Amino acid sequence: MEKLTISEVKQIFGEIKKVIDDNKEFLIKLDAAMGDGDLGLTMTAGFDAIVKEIKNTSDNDMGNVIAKMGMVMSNVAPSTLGTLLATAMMRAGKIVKGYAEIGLKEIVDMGNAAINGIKQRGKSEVGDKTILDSLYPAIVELDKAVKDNLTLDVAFEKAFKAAKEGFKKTESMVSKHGRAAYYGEKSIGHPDSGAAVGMLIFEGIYNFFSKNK
Amino acid sequence: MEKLTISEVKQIFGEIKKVIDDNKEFLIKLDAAMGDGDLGLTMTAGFDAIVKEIKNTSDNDMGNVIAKMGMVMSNVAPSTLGTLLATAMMRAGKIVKGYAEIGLKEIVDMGNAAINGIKQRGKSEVGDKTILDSLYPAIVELDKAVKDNLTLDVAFEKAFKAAKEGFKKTESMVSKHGRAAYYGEKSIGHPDSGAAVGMLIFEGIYNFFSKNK
Amino acid sequence: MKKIINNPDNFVNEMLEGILAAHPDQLKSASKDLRSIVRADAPVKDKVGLATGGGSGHLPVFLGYVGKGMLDGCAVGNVFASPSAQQMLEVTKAIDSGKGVLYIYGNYGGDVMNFDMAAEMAEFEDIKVESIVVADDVASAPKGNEKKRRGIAGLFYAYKIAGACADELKSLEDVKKVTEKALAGMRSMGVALSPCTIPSVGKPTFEISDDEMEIGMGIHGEPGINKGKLKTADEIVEILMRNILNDLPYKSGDEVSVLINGLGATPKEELYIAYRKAHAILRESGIKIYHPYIGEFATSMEMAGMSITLMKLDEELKFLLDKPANTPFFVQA
Amino acid sequence: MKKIINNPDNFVNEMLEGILAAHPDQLKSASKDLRSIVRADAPVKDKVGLATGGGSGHLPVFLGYVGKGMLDGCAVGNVFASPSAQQMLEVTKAIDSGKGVLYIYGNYGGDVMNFDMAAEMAEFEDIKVESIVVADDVASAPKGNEKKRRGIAGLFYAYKIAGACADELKSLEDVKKVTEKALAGMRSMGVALSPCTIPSVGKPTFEISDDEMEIGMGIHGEPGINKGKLKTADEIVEILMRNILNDLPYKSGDEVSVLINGLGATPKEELYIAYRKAHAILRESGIKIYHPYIGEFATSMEMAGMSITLMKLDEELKFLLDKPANTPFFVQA
Ligand SMILES: Nc1ncnc2c1ncn2[C@@H]1O[C@H](COP(=O)(O)OP(=O)(O)O)[C@@H](O)[C@H]1O
Ligand SMILES: Nc1ncnc2c1ncn2[C@@H]1O[C@H](COP(=O)(O)OP(=O)(O)O)[C@@H](O)[C@H]1O
Ligand SMILES: [Mg+2]
Ligand SMILES: [Mg+2]
Ligand SMILES: [Mg+2]
Ligand SMILES: [Mg+2]
Repeated sequence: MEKLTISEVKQIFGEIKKVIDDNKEFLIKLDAAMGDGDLGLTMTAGFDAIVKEIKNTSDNDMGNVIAKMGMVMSNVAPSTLGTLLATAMMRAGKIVKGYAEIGLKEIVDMGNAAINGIKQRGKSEVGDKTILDSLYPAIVELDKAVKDNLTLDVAFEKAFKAAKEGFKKTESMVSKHGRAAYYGEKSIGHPDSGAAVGMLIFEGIYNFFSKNK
Repeated sequence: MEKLTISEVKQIFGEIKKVIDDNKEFLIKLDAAMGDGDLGLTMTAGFDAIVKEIKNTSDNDMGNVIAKMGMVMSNVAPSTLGTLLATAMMRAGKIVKGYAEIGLKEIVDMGNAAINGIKQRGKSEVGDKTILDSLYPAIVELDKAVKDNLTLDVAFEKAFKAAKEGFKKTESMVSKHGRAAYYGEKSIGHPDSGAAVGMLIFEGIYNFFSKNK
Repeated sequence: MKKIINNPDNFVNEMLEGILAAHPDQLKSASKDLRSIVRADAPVKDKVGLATGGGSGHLPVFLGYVGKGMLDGCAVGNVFASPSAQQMLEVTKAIDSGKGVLYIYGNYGGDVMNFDMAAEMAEFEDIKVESIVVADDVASAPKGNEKKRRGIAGLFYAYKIAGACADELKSLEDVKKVTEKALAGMRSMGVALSPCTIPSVGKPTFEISDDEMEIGMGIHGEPGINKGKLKTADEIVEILMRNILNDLPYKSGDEVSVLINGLGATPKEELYIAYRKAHAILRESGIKIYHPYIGEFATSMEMAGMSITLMKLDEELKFLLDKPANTPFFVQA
Repeated sequence: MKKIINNPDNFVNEMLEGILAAHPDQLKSASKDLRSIVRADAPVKDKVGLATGGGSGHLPVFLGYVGKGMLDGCAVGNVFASPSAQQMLEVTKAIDSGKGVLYIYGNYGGDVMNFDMAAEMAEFEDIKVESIVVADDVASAPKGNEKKRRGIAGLFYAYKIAGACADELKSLEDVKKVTEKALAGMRSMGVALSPCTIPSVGKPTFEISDDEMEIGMGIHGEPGINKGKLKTADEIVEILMRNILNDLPYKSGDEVSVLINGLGATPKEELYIAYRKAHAILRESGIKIYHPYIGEFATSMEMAGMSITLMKLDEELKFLLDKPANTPFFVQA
């Protein structure tokens, strides 16, 4: 597979939703340890609404579809991470406004726009023990894949691996943002719940490619 | 012993206080079962204050001294039973106003005045599962003792026994007054906490005579 | 239950010191022991004095309603225990302007006996005293036996109506009459979800398991009419409302004020969820709602639970209900 | 924790239905989803609009202060979760009279991000928006790092001051300025004795053993600065007051308003016991108390605990503090 259609992007969101659903309790537990414990609830609600909403969307502008998902996330899950993901999706959508299909090159641009959106809205950086720490290494992998001319499924297998590694590394980091920041040094030893979401998003995408090789 | 002096009456109140103190938890438990559980607290506080107060009383009018104890009880323990006991002591005191000593005959008159005071203030009768059910049989014994010309110590031994029996009998009665009345038939099986106080008062008096034979 | 207290024996006195320190412009003590608290401007010229009293642990009941448009004074007992007749007498003397004093208090053995003693003492001092005993809890005795019922959150309405009427400088008889009318049309019932702890006792007054509630339980933990599994808010309100509505009974065309009262630990969010259902039931029954009150009006320290009170209104009662009031615990503009 | 609720998923909506049913003369919904609530008479002609918002579970914060003399509107989130930028925008549009809108809200990540998004959207619609982030909790970040602090009960004072100033028909800049002055002189700190439970989660958000308390804990259970054995009321107040007084620092000759805030399950009796000690400490420190507030102003559902807030006053702030207010949850005559 070299390009993704809108219909395939919709399927990918379906796969992400499934992974998030399966990990609801895991996310609650992670967030409860260093936050308010709602992440499992907000994320399942957010992706559930996105999947419902896009089913009814006949828009054939990839950018609009993805930005719309951001709006849905913002409305349904206006928590910290929901709002950051909403910002990310809206910025990513902007990049591919007018497109009907997207390839790895566009996906990397979208990823960078998303990461910049999160950084700006969250006033945060890679290394601050947030979702950025699983998203960023994954996007770096995709960027490499463009240069190495890899196929989408191979690229996303690597990206998922990088996201997973990134998530694991958050365990030894110190939280700098959100509720977890109140724990300071005490946050060491607890992996970040938002980074887990970043990893699960890439797991969902990976699952899509596993099923559609 | 045929007569009681004011100093002896004071000692008797000291004995009552001791018995009440020893039974604090017992009274709390009884009252908690069918009421608010404060009886152990109010009664120890009430008799404690009485004993402290009478130490400083140089009044040599038996009636005044006993009425004064009623006032103290009313001020310190204005719960249901505290108020009823206060009424009882004030009425009893009235009977012996002007006396320096009291014999069994006067004591019976005081007991009857006390019982009538409780009945009037509490709108209650013997058999309603209250303190009356231990006080009344005891006074009946004292009345008999007057007729039989018994000494004070023998009379009060019988009175204590009657009060104890009276208390036990409340177990099978139905509460008609106070918080316990809300339990209706369910109060059967629980002896009445106020009747326990009636019994303990006579136990205190009995202890005085045991020590002063 | 964990409490923010010092020595449990000083619980009531320290609370009173705090209240007097916070509201010196509104309240003063009429005695050395702080147990007889009256309005700072008592006695109010030409006004009937309104006195209440009862055990502590129910704030805002009783003391919290002493102030403009409501009560003139309050005798303060220990936790869940009546104040003494002597303390009531101090209040009575401090608030009598010569127009007489009305006692308004809840129907509890100790309180009744002490207020009766106080009334005898006050009359001895030539103060005219009348008494009203609030007995609004339908769960505490069956219909036909209304005199045996306990007083709960309905006390608030009794104070509000009597206070507004007394403010109009009406006579003792008139104030008593309109308050009795309000009480005749008033019914309450509550539910408890958790016990509370008397500070000096240190352990809960009763036990209720984690998935249970007690319908009709009193504010000192007196047993209710039904102990059962915890139900939904809508089901609980249905039960309370059915008992209340059937008891008077209230009927289509009636106009009522509704009071949703929290017992202490129940959040206001839940009280509004309860109000939502009460509102719907009244609408379905054709009963008009005039002025709802939702909040903590009569509590049992940290007990979880709530009660509902209805008061039937006519034009006179509506007028009095609407009048302003300003006390440390209740302000109506 | 047992709750009087129906389906946990409907907790917030049913609460909102209850609030709107109870106070139709004071509040209305500016959107179909009930999550954007504004004053019944919004927009108020010539007045700066004051908007707030935040997660549910803190009543009276946030929605409870919408009304005369305080706020114009509130965006309502799920329990402990920010409302959406869209919902904030609906409020903004409904309350803007043309004089601009001031956002006043607590310093929480989700809220800040959403209010920032909403402000961008509002400016796009030509509504002038300014923002004030309340960050009064000294326990949540050390001195020098004040911007990182959380907002707690001090929100009440911010609303009161801004509301009174806006009522004078002052400009957006003036309202913002005086509110910032109030915030600059305001510090809070709290203690938690028990956790609370988010209805849809169903179990407590944290654990705290039977004889422990957590000093400095946030209103969502954010960790404090010290978890230790439960202390006496006087000791607790000493710790809170010492931290608050030293942080600004407040000094002899200052004049302050004090707010003793209950977190939900703590009875008013205990709040007054705490006030008693706070009052004594201020007196000893030569600090004058102007107008104390004691009660539940910002809660965490059924959490037990309390917080103390001090606000330094000058003549302007005293004047604004004293002005009347009339909202469903707060009335000052
Ligand atoms: N400023 C920030 N920038 C980027 N990510 C953040 C920031 N603050 C929090 N996060 C991420 O959000 C996660 C928590 O999200 P969420 O549960 O929605 O927060 P809350 O419940 O406090 O609103 C954190 O684990 C972290 O990964
Ligand atoms: N009307 C009454 N007449 C006589 N005795 C009563 C009456 N009501 C209650 N009692 C007695 O008082 C006891 C309870 O006293 P107390 O604990 O002081 O009551 P409360 O705590 O409810 O004020 C009962 O066990 C009963 O013996
Ligand atoms: Mg969270
Ligand atoms: Mg008792
Ligand atoms: Mg009692
Ligand atoms: Mg959250």
